[in-house]
Amino acid sequence: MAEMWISMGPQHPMTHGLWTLKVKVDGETIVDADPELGYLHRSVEKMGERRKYFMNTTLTDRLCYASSTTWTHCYTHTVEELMEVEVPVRAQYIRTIMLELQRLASHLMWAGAYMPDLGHITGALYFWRDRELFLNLLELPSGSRLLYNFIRIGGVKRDLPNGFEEKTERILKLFEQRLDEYSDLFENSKIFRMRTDDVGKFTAEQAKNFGITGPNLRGCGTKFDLRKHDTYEIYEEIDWDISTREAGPGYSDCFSRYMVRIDEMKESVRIIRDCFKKMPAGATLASRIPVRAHGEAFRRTEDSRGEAMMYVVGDGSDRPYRWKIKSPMFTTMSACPHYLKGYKLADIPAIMGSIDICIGETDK
Amino acid sequence: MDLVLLIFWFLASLILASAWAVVNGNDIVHSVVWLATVFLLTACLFIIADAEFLAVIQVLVYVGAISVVIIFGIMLTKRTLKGGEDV
Amino acid sequence: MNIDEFMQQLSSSKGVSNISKIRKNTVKLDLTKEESLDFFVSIKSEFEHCSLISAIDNQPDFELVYHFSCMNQSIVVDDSNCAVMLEAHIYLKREAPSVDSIANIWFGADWHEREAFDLMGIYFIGHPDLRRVLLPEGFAGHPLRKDYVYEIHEEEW
Amino acid sequence: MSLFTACRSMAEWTAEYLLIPIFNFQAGLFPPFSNPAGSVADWLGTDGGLDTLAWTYAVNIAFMVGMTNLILVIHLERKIAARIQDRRGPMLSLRSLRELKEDLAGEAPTWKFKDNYSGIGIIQNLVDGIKAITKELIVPTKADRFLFTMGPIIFISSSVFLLVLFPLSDRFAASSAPAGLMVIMAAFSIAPIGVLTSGWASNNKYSMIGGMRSAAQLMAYEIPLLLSMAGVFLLAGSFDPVTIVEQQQEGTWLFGLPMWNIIPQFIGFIVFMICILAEVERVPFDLPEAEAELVEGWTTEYSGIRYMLFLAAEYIRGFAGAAVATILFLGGWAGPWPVPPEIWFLIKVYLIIIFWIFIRWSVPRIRTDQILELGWKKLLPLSLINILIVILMVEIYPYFSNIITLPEVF
Repeated sequence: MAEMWISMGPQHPMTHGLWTLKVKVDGETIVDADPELGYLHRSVEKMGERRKYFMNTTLTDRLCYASSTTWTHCYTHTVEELMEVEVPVRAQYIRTIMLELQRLASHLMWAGAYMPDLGHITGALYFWRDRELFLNLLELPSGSRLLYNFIRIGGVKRDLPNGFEEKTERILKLFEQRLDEYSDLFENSKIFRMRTDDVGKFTAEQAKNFGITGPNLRGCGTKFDLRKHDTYEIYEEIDWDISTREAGPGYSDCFSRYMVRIDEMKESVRIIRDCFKKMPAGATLASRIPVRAHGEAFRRTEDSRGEAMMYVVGDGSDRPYRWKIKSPMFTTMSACPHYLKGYKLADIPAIMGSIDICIGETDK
Repeated sequence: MDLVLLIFWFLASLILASAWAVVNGNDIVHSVVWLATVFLLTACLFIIADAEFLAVIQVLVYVGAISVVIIFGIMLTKRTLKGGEDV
Repeated sequence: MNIDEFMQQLSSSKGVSNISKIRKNTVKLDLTKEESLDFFVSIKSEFEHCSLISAIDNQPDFELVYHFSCMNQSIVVDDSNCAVMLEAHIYLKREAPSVDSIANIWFGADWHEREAFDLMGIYFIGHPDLRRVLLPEGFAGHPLRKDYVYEIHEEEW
Repeated sequence: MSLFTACRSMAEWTAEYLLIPIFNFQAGLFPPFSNPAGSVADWLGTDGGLDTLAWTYAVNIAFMVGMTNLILVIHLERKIAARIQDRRGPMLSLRSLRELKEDLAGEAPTWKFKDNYSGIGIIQNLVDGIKAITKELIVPTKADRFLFTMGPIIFISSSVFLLVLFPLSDRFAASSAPAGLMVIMAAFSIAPIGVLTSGWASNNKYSMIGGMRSAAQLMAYEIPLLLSMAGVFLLAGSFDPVTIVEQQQEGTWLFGLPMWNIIPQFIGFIVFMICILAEVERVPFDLPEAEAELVEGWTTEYSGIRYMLFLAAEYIRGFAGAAVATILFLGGWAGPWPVPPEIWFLIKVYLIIIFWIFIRWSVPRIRTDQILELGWKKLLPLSLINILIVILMVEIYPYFSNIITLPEVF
């Protein structure tokens, strides 16, 4: 049996969405790979040019179905810079809480999707069971469970409801206990380590060159997090650390990428607690929100999957002239032939799952 | 006619037919499956001859090893996926 | 190196004009199309991460905006740990929108260039594999151009 | 009274009062011609005819017991998996079906929710079977039609054949071949041909890789499996399940407990349990149908009742594997008196199956190269060490025991 091309996708359990990975295998060893996108392309950028600035939050909510708040926040943050809107401090705290809750939900969604990739169905149900807790929390202020549309230009939609802090604290306590419990089932499991150790390795230099950001880069031991290094909202006033892991000197494998996300969840819990402690009273929406904007603005935020960037150009009308979205997964997936090569066919889901693909944001 | 003899002739003719199919098969995997049939029917012959242990060993060793032959058949021969590209 | 020293250093590079600091950590500059490749090679050691390539249809001409980020703290903003960004603008004529590819310098720029080619129709010279990335093969036109005509395509997609 | 004597008396009764009168009546219908029905009636009256009838009954009873067990195993798997995963599992009951009909007909619900859906859910398996039967059987256009149909036949028939091969006790057995366990292993070893042919004939790359993985796995695990069984055969001096179980009752251990083979041959037991898991293709060794990368492996292109029978056949193989482990290492049907030996046997088999279910739902799947490495580099030497221990026990220990009288530990 000579080398052959196998097409994984667009309907395949490994893809976590709609894309095709064509792999060339020699027996079971991967020789070459060719990712193909476009099955979920919705031309968000073009649609955005036809809508008013505040209408586009509906589109950004739908960029990534697992992490919609972070994308809406990235957009509103850029447009606020373009329009020079001052966001009230309380709104910034509420935003931070919502962002971290969303990050927790997104990481739990990832962990739940990663376990079936390794053949561990029970893990999926455990992590998704915990995700429900955070979806309940996100539902309380925003009123919906998947696409929140809660962060608006100039602040947030409404103030947090009564009793939100107590409910959050209760759920966070439960969640921390469960994370400790899971460490036996996953991190200390021999077969889990066999599947993830020394698989899908890339060094920090390679990762930067490939354009890989976020938890995948921090899995190489690089201490780089935009919440600290290009800070926004009130992250610099909050007490938290960047979580990094490395599999060896300066490189990451699937296990270190897994552990970085678990650590990040613990950090998010810390951030949320600290936010509640320091949150002041006040307004939640800016008093003056312009409709038109002129100029250009570029902002980057730390999405659950890496650096989300948006570049908005306004020509003085009430619609963006050009709106460019940079999705972290777009560049990460482009490098997949490099970090897939040489591994076995069964490693493809393990590697592609560990970098946390989201096709909604990638295809835009 | 004796029942045992009847069964013997029946099995023997089946063995011969399968062996003919092994030789004249178009496809190597078809041939190998017919070969497995030959071995299985031979094991049945052994059972008729009251050599049960031999029959079991025949199945275990020869039929069990057929899958290896299939692998070699697939790996060492070039086959075109029907209506598609080369494998 | 402080960001102000870095701006001083940039001003001596060829093809660079209009250097300004638009945020405390972002340097904006204009580049000429001819000197762009040499300039990008020279900043590779500081800016090891190509963040974004956006193409803008400025009617009539095109504008390419490159964003690079410095992750290794070789350039700092005062005493904060803010990561520095470089924003380079290249203006292209509408008749021949082509520019040298940087996909061989930063691998991360590969798909950004493909996307700019796909949606805006800008040609990157020397790109290893310049084909459409989001739209299907054989799609007619480049939809993010302002003069793109909407029409219902009768093809199978 | 053994199963065969019971079946023999049943056969005598049915032959005398039911079958012979029927065949004689048929023979009397067309007197001018020599009618085969008459000779069949004559044959049924002979000893050989009654024996054949009795064997048919015995095989059918064993088969039915096996199939009933199959439903229980599938139900057990679903319920335990659900409990592990913090959910309830199937809870469909006959009452809920009736009230679903009322619901669909638009009638007012006459029930309370709690009372309605409180069944244990075992009819869910029957419902699934009915669903599978009613589905369309799809054959891919470019598949090899002959082998595509042959594959399931080989796989399912060789698996169902297993059901009548193992005895539930020394008296409840459909087959009593002296080479009993070797027949079981021979039947086990036919199935990979079915896997390979159906994987190859599907004309699908995923299916073919799944088939190849199955064959590679078979090659890596068949040898340690048989070698770990060889220790037991050496100790018992026989392939017969009855002899093996009786041999395990001979020695005693601490506090007069019977020394089952699991105690002297613990290494062999570990090797055998790992290998039989790989043989019946359960997690973590279900590489041929790894759904994460190979969609469904070699069963990708199958649909309807064929796919359902594949699943059922795998459970049958699992059940048979657990039964073999029980016979070889856990003392078979031996157990304290008030519980009948057949029930003891089923209890032990179900304990092993529950253990497998716990494994299945709490570990990930391992990789092809790792599974081969484990098989060739670790399990093969371990099984050889096990045989060495058994040889020492059989050959050297009696020599020493003549010199020093040890307390009866071994």
